[in-house]
Amino acid sequence: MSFLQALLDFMGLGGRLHLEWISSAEARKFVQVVTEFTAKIKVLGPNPIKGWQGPEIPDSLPSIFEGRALGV
Amino acid sequence: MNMMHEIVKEWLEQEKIDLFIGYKVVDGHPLPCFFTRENIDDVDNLVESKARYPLEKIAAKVYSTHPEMKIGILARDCNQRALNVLYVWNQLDPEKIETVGINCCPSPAREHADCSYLEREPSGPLKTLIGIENNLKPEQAEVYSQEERFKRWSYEFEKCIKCYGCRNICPVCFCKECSLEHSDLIKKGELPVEIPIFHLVRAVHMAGRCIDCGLCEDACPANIPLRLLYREVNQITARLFDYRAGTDSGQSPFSILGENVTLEPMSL
Amino acid sequence: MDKCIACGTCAQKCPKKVEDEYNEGLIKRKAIYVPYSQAVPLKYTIDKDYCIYFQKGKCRACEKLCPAKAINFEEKEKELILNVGSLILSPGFKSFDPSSYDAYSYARLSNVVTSMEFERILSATGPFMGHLSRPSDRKEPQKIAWIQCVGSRDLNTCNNGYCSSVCCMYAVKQTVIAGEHSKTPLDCAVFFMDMRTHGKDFDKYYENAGKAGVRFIRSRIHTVEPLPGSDDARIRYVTEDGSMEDEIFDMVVLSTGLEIDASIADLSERLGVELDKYRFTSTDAFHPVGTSIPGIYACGVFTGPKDIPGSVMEASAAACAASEKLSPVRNSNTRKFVAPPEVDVSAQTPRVGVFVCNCGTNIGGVVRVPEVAEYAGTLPNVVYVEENLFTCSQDTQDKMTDVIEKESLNRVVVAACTPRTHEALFQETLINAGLNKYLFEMANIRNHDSWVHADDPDAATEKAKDLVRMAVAKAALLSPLKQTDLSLSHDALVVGGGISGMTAALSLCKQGYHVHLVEKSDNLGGNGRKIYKTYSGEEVRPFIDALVKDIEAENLVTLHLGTSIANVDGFVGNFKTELKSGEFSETIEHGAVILATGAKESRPGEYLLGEHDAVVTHLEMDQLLRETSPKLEDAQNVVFIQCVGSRNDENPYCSKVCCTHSVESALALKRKNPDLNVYILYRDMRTYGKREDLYREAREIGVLFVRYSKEDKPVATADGEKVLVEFRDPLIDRRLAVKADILCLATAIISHRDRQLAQFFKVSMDSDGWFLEAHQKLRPVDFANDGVFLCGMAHYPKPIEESIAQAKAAASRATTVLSMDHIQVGGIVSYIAPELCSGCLGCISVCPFGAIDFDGEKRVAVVNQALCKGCGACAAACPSETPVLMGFNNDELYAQIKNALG
Amino acid sequence: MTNSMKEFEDSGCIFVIGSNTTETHPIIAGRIMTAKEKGAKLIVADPRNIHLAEFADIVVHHRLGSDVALLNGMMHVIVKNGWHDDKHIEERTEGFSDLEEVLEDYTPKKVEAITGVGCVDIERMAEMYAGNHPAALLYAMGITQHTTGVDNVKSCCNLAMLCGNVGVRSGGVNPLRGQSNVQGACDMGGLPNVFPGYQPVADQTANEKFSNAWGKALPERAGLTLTDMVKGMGDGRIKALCVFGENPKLSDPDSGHLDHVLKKLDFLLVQDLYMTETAADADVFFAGASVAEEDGTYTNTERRCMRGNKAIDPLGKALPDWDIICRLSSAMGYAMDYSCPEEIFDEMTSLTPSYGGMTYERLGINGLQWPCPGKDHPGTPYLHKDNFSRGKGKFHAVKYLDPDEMPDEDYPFFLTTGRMFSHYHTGTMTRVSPHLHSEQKSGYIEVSPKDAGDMMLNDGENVRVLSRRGQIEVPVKITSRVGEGLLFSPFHFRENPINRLTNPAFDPIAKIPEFKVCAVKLEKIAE
Repeated sequence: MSFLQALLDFMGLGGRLHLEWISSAEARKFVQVVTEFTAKIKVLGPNPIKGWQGPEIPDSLPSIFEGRALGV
Repeated sequence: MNMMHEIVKEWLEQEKIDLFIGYKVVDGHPLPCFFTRENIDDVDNLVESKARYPLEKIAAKVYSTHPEMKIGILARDCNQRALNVLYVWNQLDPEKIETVGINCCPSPAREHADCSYLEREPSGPLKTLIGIENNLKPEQAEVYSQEERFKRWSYEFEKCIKCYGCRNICPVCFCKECSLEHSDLIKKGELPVEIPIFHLVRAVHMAGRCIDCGLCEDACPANIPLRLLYREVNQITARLFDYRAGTDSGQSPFSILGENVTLEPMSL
Repeated sequence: MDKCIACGTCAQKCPKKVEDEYNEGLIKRKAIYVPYSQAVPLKYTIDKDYCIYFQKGKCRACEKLCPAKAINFEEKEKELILNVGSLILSPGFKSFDPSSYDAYSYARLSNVVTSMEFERILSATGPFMGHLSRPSDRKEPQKIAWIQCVGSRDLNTCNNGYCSSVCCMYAVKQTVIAGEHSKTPLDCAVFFMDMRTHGKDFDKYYENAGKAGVRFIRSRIHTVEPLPGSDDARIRYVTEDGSMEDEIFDMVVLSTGLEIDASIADLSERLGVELDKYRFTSTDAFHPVGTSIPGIYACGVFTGPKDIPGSVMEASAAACAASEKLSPVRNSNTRKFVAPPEVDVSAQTPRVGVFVCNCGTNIGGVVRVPEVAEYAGTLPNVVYVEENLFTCSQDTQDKMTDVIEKESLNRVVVAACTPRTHEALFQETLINAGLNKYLFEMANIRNHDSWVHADDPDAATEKAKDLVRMAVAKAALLSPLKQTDLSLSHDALVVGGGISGMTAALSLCKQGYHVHLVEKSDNLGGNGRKIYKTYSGEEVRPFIDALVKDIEAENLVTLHLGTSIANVDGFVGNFKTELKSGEFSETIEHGAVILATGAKESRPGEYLLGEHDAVVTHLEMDQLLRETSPKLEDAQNVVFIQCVGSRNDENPYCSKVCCTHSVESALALKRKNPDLNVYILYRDMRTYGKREDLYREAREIGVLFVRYSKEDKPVATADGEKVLVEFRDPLIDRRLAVKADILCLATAIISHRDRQLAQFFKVSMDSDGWFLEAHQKLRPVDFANDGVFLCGMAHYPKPIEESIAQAKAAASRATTVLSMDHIQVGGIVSYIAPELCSGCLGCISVCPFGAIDFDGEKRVAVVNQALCKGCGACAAACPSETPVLMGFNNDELYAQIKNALG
Repeated sequence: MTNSMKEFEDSGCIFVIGSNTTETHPIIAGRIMTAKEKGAKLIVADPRNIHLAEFADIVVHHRLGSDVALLNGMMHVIVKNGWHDDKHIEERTEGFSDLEEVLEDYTPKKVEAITGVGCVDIERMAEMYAGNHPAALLYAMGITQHTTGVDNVKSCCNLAMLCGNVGVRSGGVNPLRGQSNVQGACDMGGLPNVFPGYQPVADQTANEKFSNAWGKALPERAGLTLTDMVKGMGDGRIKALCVFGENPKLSDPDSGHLDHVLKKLDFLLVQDLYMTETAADADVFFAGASVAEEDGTYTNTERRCMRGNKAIDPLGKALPDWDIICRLSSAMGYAMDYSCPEEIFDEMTSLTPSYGGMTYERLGINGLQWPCPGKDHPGTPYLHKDNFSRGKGKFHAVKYLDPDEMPDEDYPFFLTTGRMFSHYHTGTMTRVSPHLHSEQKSGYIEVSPKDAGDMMLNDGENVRVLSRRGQIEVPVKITSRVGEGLLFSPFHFRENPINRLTNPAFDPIAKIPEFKVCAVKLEKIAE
């Protein structure tokens, strides 16, 4: 689990995965963990995978080729 | 006749091995080739060459059908690490393998780094702007913010054409049933591949296995920095489990649940 | 009673409120009630003493409102006469009532509670729903004190001279759990005299609690005073260094002892069962569950104060003792069940029937069940939906059987409570209806839904729908699973020929089973041979001699002396074990095995042991005592040092028996020679249970007890024939020195650490080398691996009477296997398709039951269905999802997940 | 292809029109990505929002069959702004003024009306294509499989010549061939009107050369195209048919009609690796050898002739294709007694100037790109460096024409067909591969979320698709890869034979059918 957390972090999805062993007797801990995680996810914002629309290609990139200047 | 030829011939003749897997030049290209006792003069055509193929993967294939066969392999450090991993996963029997070692790759096992094979061309300006440069080290990739990292990796994964080349070339991929082809795990029939699941599933399966040979990235037609990704996987594995696939002996930490396993609840 | 459907209407409407004794009077219940939430049968009962009708002749509100017409005021107590072959008394205990202890202000201050009350406060089904609050104002306490030995080790106020054995540990547990329940860091202080955490892993727990910040204060508290103007309590106490402290606590928990109720004493008298002065049964150490009347057995706290594992062991032991006499009539009064033939559903499209349960008001009071039922009807493959008040009631079961047949249902979903308690019941109904029992799925809309979302019916109803949808999706994919019958060997193997092994072997023989008794050495008896007397004074050697004689005379025992185990194959019912004796080797077949391999006395290189003749161990001291050695005659000073090699970093556990052993030996010495000076240097005096009497007696006749700490241990140096022992007396804060003629060391009991044996029988060992039972509280003689049982010191150091009890318990548990006609294997087990397996061995290394073997020829992993417990570890470990856990396969689980997500 | 794959990495601009490159030519797509990463601009014009579009600087989704209008619109803008290459036009081409005249009419506004591509986008495309030299133009079946296929190709050439992108490295007009050896097959005279090396059968010299070489007088009239053959079978002029490695029952348009005419044949011979739908109807079936079982050469899309080496002997009774043909020919009275493919190759090179310098030995592993006329010729990475084959490049003044069939009230949807990445053609080879099969198990029809919503269709639900020629049932795939009013379906799946619906109308010159456009309607299947 720690492994996956670290990998997701590397990928840019850090903090979105959490595992906690909670026994049935630990209701309070469950509430606390879920509340904290929910709050954390809210701060992180919506899942970027859902919103991913493909790469944004910047148009400022200079051409590395010597093309004809426009209008010349 | 060089020393390597002598050794291989001697091993074949003395029945130390039944088969030697090395390279032979065909039409100007070094290609993997089997050398056998029956055709012993062919050993003279055996070359070291700069070519790199997962020879041990071929050996594992031979072993699966001919477990009694003793196999010799031309092994660079990466081949050797891959062999070690295949031993750990019971895909090859170390008793059945003899290696002729040749130096080349930089590896955790040895200091020297005289392998020029993996020097990559520098990335183009657009890639350095929105993708991930293949030459980065994991630490260097960490300077980006989370959002930036996600964008960059997503760009790289977006390019994937699902050719499975990374898996097919991988010397330590041996499963008969591959999770990448599991329709419940990864969406089928569409390009781009499901981002980032496809590549993450593979990355997870590389944990405790990847020996950083870089063949996956060489094979990738989309130039995805897979090696960087799996290097990070290796670093995490080393950090969390103090395990380095291919150099540390012993079972992968990913197949061990702990020494004393009891699945009944332990009270107190 | 048959009519009651436990809907709860009666209790809702009943006008009479009564103190709820289950919750220790912390809240109220009604005069018509269910005693506690897990009561079986779950039926309402009228408390005659409070019912307005019974008391004043009017009301009958419950009768009017009961929808099932289940109220019967005419019902009378009935007397039943049963013919039984033997009788087991397990009347339990009552928690000491500290009302009489004026000094602790229990009667005056509501925030001074007994430990039992505090248990209820911590419980989710308790008065405050598991919220840590104090009774007076429901405020969350910040600071709680525990006072130990209330009603125990006390002859002044209550005449309970014994130690209640369990209070130290439960207090430590309560501090830890209270800490977990508290939102803010909780200040816990435990006031104690000796910390008696002598059970398995208890010391580690105690140490961890200390590390977590619980304050353990060695001080006997005399008074708890009210703090005027507040609900808090004040405690004044003297610390170890003699200074006076004054602290205010929000709550005080009195760690009350265990005692036997007077009514039990009356019962015993009627039965003729002799009790001791504390009302515990009076027997000897060799018959721990026997009573003075043959055929009547006792177990639990009734035989002496003890904790849960001890009680469970004794219960099994009592069962064993009872059935030894009754074994000839085994299976003579039973009925055989004949199931209808199973319908082949393989070619049928799924026809799912959904039964939604109200569970009285348990579910129906929160979840809108009709809405859920209607929704279930819209789900794919669902052809029949029914709403029940109690799906588990017998009449519903009968109806369900009819419905399955009439509607040709081939999958059944019950949306009700937990499969843990009810799955088997519904599966039986499926079998009765001719369906494979695995074509069943439960949606837990009670424990997971109505109970936890009681305050939000809308959300609970939605969640119930989600859970039903998930269950239906999985149900549609379920396939019938097969269980097959395997024949089994009815022989048993007992490993170890000490007291435990011999006891277990004889018990099995008395029940008619053939036993192979394997002993590594050339004679029987084990450690017991070296022990002089039990704590209750019986000499051990004659007992062992008798045991050996019995074994030798027993036709059903095959004795293998000087024999070790060379290899083990097989599984429950069908073990094949290779025995090796010198050059000779043979393979025996057996259905069950009991590991009674014992433990040994350690000989640490401390305190000149082995270097100086005056330094001896307990067992050596026993020999001196037995031989009435001249060495003892001439001695003037004898020093005992406790915890030598126990409770340290190497062996962090308590060896349990040594405190009593030293006290016993000290008494024996002192009785022989009252002028002898006997010193016992200890860390905590752990003379638990009735052993406390010995400790008291020892102090009374002048044995000197001096406490030392782990950090400041005594020092022994050779002084000619004598040994100079130096130590600090904490009471007078002085270093003292004694020239001891004999220095007796209470050396640790250590495990044989027989890893190979553990591997043979696929059982685990804990880090201290003790065999690890299946569950430390509830299954103390079982292993996780079926058919393998344990007893005696291989489990943990323990005195003879406990070893005997455990040995009988193990025999009893083994009988459950040996008495079967056949064993069923399969069902929910893992399956590895050979064509998909890559042979990487990953599953084999994670399987905790050793159920997977490697087929060297096909180079694939193969699951042994008899050993597989269906835990799924292999499925998780496999890099390519090859192992399929039948009944929980990927398709089924993914269907559930997909349906959970919408 | 006029140019080579590797060259694309150094292009200034890559214009992809009518090619789903990542799915159908993944390796070329890899070159495009590299080019992009090195700084090239990428323009993607496709009616569907294909995977490659995610990487494009400009993406346009022009209406099916409106390619000529789109290209003319771009050229209009280029000429209007004077972005064209005067020098190149002057020195290397002819017919520019005719083109100029036609272009006059294709104002962005008009083009927007035809294609649905906004004026601004047309201008940006023009500017980007003209402004980043060298610009490579890549197209595939999206350009050719139209009744105006030839016009479309000509327009592509017009654009390239206009901006001086022909005869330069990393530029050119590059049709991406759909099969490993379709270029080779064309090169080898696999067309009805030419001998190997595009030497016309009607050309006296060529005809004599081949007649002499093969010892048999060869017909001087062009043969029939596939489209004509179907017609011929229909009116009984053709009585027997040999089908080598094709599965027309799935791949030809209006396959219902094809079924019908195949039945009229007296004799049908099919040679294939597997028993295909067409082979099932055959009188005689020859089992051919697979790529791993035979020696020979392939000429790929960049005109590279490469050797294929046999790895194993043919399994079962299969024979190498060349061997079957030799035996068949010999049995029919014309003895062919070649001993090996190399012998055939040598004969071919001696008769085909563009292959003239090639031998098996020279091909080695990397092969050679034709033209390779002499033993010392290194091969030709890009064509038309100094001269066009006909001398000067000719501009064709092409006007836009509607596709043969347009949606109307009865058949309101546009349907286009194509391929998806995991399958190839009619699936004869890919659908027997468990890995590829698991990737996509059934056919599907792509429907836009909007249309699916309007019709209350669920993902995976079977729908009925009808055209004037037939109907099929196929599962719906809801995706934004297609826009409103447009449907797409791959033709790999025999269970959902989309070519029952397609229009057999064909290009008058190339005789290629209009697979890419037809009008259909969708019907929900009542439960």
